[in-house]
Amino acid sequence: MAEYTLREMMAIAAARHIRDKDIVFCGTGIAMLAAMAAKHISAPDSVIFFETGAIDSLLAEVPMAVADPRVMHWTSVNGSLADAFAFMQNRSTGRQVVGIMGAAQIDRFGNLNSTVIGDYFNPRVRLSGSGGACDVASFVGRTIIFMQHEKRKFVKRLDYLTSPGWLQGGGCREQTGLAPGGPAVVITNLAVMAFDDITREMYLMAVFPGISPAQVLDHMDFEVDITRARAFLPPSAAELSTLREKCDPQRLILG
Amino acid sequence: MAEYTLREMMAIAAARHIRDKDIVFCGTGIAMLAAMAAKHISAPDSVIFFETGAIDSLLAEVPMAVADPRVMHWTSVNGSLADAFAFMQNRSTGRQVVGIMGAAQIDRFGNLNSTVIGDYFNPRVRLSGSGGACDVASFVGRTIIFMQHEKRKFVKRLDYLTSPGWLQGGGCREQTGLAPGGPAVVITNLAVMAFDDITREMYLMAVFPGISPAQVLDHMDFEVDITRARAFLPPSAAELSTLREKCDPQRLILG
Amino acid sequence: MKNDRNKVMDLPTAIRRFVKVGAHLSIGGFTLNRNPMAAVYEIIRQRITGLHVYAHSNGQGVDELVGAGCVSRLEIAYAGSGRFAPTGIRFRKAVENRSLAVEDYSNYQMTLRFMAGAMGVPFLPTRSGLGTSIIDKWGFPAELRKTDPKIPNQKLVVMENPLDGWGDADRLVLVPAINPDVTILHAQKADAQGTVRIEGLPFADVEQAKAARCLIVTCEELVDVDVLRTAPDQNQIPFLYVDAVVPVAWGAFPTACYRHYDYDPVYLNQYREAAIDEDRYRTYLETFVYGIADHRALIEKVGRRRLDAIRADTQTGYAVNLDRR
Amino acid sequence: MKNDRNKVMDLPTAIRRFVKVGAHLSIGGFTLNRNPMAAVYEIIRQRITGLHVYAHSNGQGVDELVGAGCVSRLEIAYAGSGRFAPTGIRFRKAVENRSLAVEDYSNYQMTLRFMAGAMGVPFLPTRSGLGTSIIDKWGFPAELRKTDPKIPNQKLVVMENPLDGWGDADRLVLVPAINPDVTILHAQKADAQGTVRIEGLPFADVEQAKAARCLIVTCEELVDVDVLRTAPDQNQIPFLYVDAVVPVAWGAFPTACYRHYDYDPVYLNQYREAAIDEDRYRTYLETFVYGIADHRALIEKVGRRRLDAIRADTQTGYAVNLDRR
Repeated sequence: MAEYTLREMMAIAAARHIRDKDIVFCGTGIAMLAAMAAKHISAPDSVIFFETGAIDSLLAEVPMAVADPRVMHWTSVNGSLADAFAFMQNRSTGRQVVGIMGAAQIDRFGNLNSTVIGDYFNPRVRLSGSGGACDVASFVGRTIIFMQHEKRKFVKRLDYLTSPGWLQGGGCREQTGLAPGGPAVVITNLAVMAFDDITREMYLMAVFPGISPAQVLDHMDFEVDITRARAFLPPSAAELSTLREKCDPQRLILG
Repeated sequence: MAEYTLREMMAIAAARHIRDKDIVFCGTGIAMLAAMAAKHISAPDSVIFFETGAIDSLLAEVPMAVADPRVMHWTSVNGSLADAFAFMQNRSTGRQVVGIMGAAQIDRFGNLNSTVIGDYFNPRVRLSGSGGACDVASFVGRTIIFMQHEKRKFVKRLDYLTSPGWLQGGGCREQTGLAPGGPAVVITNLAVMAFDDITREMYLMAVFPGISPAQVLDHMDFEVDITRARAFLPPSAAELSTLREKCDPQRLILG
Repeated sequence: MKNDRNKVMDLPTAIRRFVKVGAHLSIGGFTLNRNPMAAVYEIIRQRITGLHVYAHSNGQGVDELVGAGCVSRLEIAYAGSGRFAPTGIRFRKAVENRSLAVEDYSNYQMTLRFMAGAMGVPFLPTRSGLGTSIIDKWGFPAELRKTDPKIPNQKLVVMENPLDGWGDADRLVLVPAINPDVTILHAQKADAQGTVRIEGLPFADVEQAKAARCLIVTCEELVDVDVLRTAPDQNQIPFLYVDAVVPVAWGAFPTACYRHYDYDPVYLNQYREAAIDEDRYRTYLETFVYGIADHRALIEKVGRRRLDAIRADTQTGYAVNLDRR
Repeated sequence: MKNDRNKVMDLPTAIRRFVKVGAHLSIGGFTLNRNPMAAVYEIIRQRITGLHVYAHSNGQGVDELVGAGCVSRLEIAYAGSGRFAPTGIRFRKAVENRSLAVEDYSNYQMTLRFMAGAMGVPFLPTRSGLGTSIIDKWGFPAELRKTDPKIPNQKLVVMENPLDGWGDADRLVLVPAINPDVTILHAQKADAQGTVRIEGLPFADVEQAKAARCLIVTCEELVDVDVLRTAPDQNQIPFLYVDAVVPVAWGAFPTACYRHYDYDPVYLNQYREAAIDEDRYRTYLETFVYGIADHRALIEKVGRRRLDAIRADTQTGYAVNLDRR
């Protein structure tokens, strides 16, 4: 069986959730790798675009930020921030978009915190803030979320709700006035989590090789349904070589 | 004394009200000629711009519409309609703008109608409608208005208020929520009218050669103060040659 | 799908597929410039009626659609073509004989309405129009607004500034978003995937394009993807918004297409002369629209001499010294 | 006057004239791209303090202004520089030790706030942020908002849709307009009169420029008016908005300037290393900002070898195969 790192598996796990013809919003890092990998493997007609306004960049080299000059080359249009977010808020185009994002904290309904740890007015750790995350989470058809699986990150109560997921669950998101759609999956270093179609509560969808459902629960501050858990199909040699050779030969992100 | 037509005199009368460094919004026709003439005569640093988004066009030939390709050549920026109107609504840039406009009807406070003659729901004559006129009249620092001096055009009550002047006079315009500024002068085939600083009511400012204040009143459906009227200084040979040779050699607008 | 790689199709197909009877339509261009005239004439030829048209000052194309009886409702800011027709002649007749329902806005209000549609918000605010009849007089009957889910219940809403007078504004006009079923525009360049480059003033074409559920782009030149991707700063519409790409040379004729050709004063004057008289107008329609196979046939009918006269000068982008009387 | 014909001046003069103590400031660029770094370093050198800064994700420049103690209030969406500093280190320290008052928004909300300022409306609506802490938690104390006329009384307002649910929206977030006292941005090209051409992504520079009362443009190349006027479709900012034009080669260094140079990983890594330690950071400021006459001196200090390494490839616009670890 092929050797691979955790980061590689996570990137591929995310790539597998990107469908052909999806319009993929991504930030930097592993999210961008997942989007690039999907384009090379399973979703050749997926289109990558960035909140900075670059649409369908060539990405001959992996960008280090969404404003990296590497996203500006060979695009369809070099638009503005206003254009990029309008594209996502616009109902007919926005619902075709899948957003890939990460955060410091997540709750059972997929709401995210990337602003502060501790009291907002008396922070223990101040983080970068929303950037475009709140906008994407508010607008697009579905989101794929990357998380480190730790008790302090899968929390009962967020210190700050930066990006809306399913809010308090059920129909709460629509009632609040947000666009239909929301978090689809959470990809961690241990497993893949999904959300119930009715209650919108997080459940364990798949565990990575060598990980037990119990271990997953040990790394969370709240309980989730583990009865639907199945084993995760490991990355294939083909998937791995594409990721390594086509997406990040310098291993800037894979490390 | 130099020979000249009425249209020539009106164009020059308007040009004289354009100050150097004014940013001049104009439509087609005689307004555009006035703006071009001012640039050649008294206001070399005035800038002409069009609602279509063209800023500081070269205007080697007189445009037949604000979307004429002749306005697109040698501009500072070829912007959009959104850009052009935002420039005027923006307080710091908008107050520097002088708008030149015309209409089918005007009332004593400089409000204009370019939409309909008769009942809006049962029109005797349907006109083109606002276009950008309502926007310009709502936004800019001051406006210069061209009118034919006729009873049916200087009316007690407009059939439709397309473009706001001083509304009901006094402080009414600001109270309604419009930007400070409004109609400065009305240039007709008989005279130049202005507006009182306090009451915002129209008064006779100057009469053209051979015209008496009484004659002006005969061509209006409402009374105005004629006690401030002075004689209008006829176009000079220099003004006329500039207008004829530099602005409209083909006499497309001068006729 | 908006991200198919090849969206090229012919004009009759594109119009038949996307412009249905009663469709809500917007067309690009401004007065006598870059109207998608080939598409307009094809709509007339296909005798598509009951259209609800949204326009700022889109000009010649709107007057021809109205004249041919394709339009039943029109939301518009300015119906004219500059010096050639300060008020659209067929528009004026249609309004005066009650065959056309009209709702009046200003150019900026219409621009903001398209922008709101493109942005996915229900309205945008402006100061324009406060104190005018545009606020008070609603052209569409209240019942129509209440019963037709495709148009908002209000023409517009005047609102006090909820931010305690922030921005020196006490009061604002909220104009409702427009999302046309289809927008048609004519551009200088497009590739098969649908990336679009407009040269010269874009007017409100980009906002109209992004607000539409379906977008048809006719273009002077269908170019290789490399041409547009080597200078993406100059492209305005990403292929993700586009449904159909239709190459049509002289596709804006008789209106102008910057850097390609000027408007044709002969055609526009002849149109005005025809438009004022019912018989002459019927003859015009027969001779120049119904009686003609497609736009190429119209261009051939116009003839080399007139086309050469309006060909754009490479330096200025228009026909220098063209006789425009 | 905004329409003087020659607005060229040197950087110290432009900063001294337009950036006063306590000024409300916005800078162009995004994370590690096209920040007006020469201007940022000059502001630090002139020890201008008490700045109220508006930023979406403006990145490196903001972190350096904060680190040098120039900023007392910051309204921001994202404080970081991509992979080099996911959270701005000096920003984080300043917030955690309470020396900086922060108000959080999203990137789109900040973009809309600049757009509202540019458009001359008090607010723009969006769906973004409904149900989040961005709505509930206000960083600036209510008293501050009430007493300071330069900021609105509300961080934002949530409003029911007054158009009967038009656009499938029940509720909207109205974000207040920003009109900075001064905006500073770095562009590839400008002429003496102030027409500006940005190459590559413009980010929100155009909205920030048009929203500002005063606008300083630093540029890589000061070009003849003909260069920009022969292709006006490619220019974004008309001279009518511009107050000062300042030619500064490498003016965005150490951030990138598309088609001219890439970001400098060496400098950005060295900055991060310095920023985490107070002593090292003081040394950094002395060595690279205070102890240096001007941007040219910094560029000379950086040296030919590193500059050559980040020089942009003419085809792609960035430094191909640059070692970016």
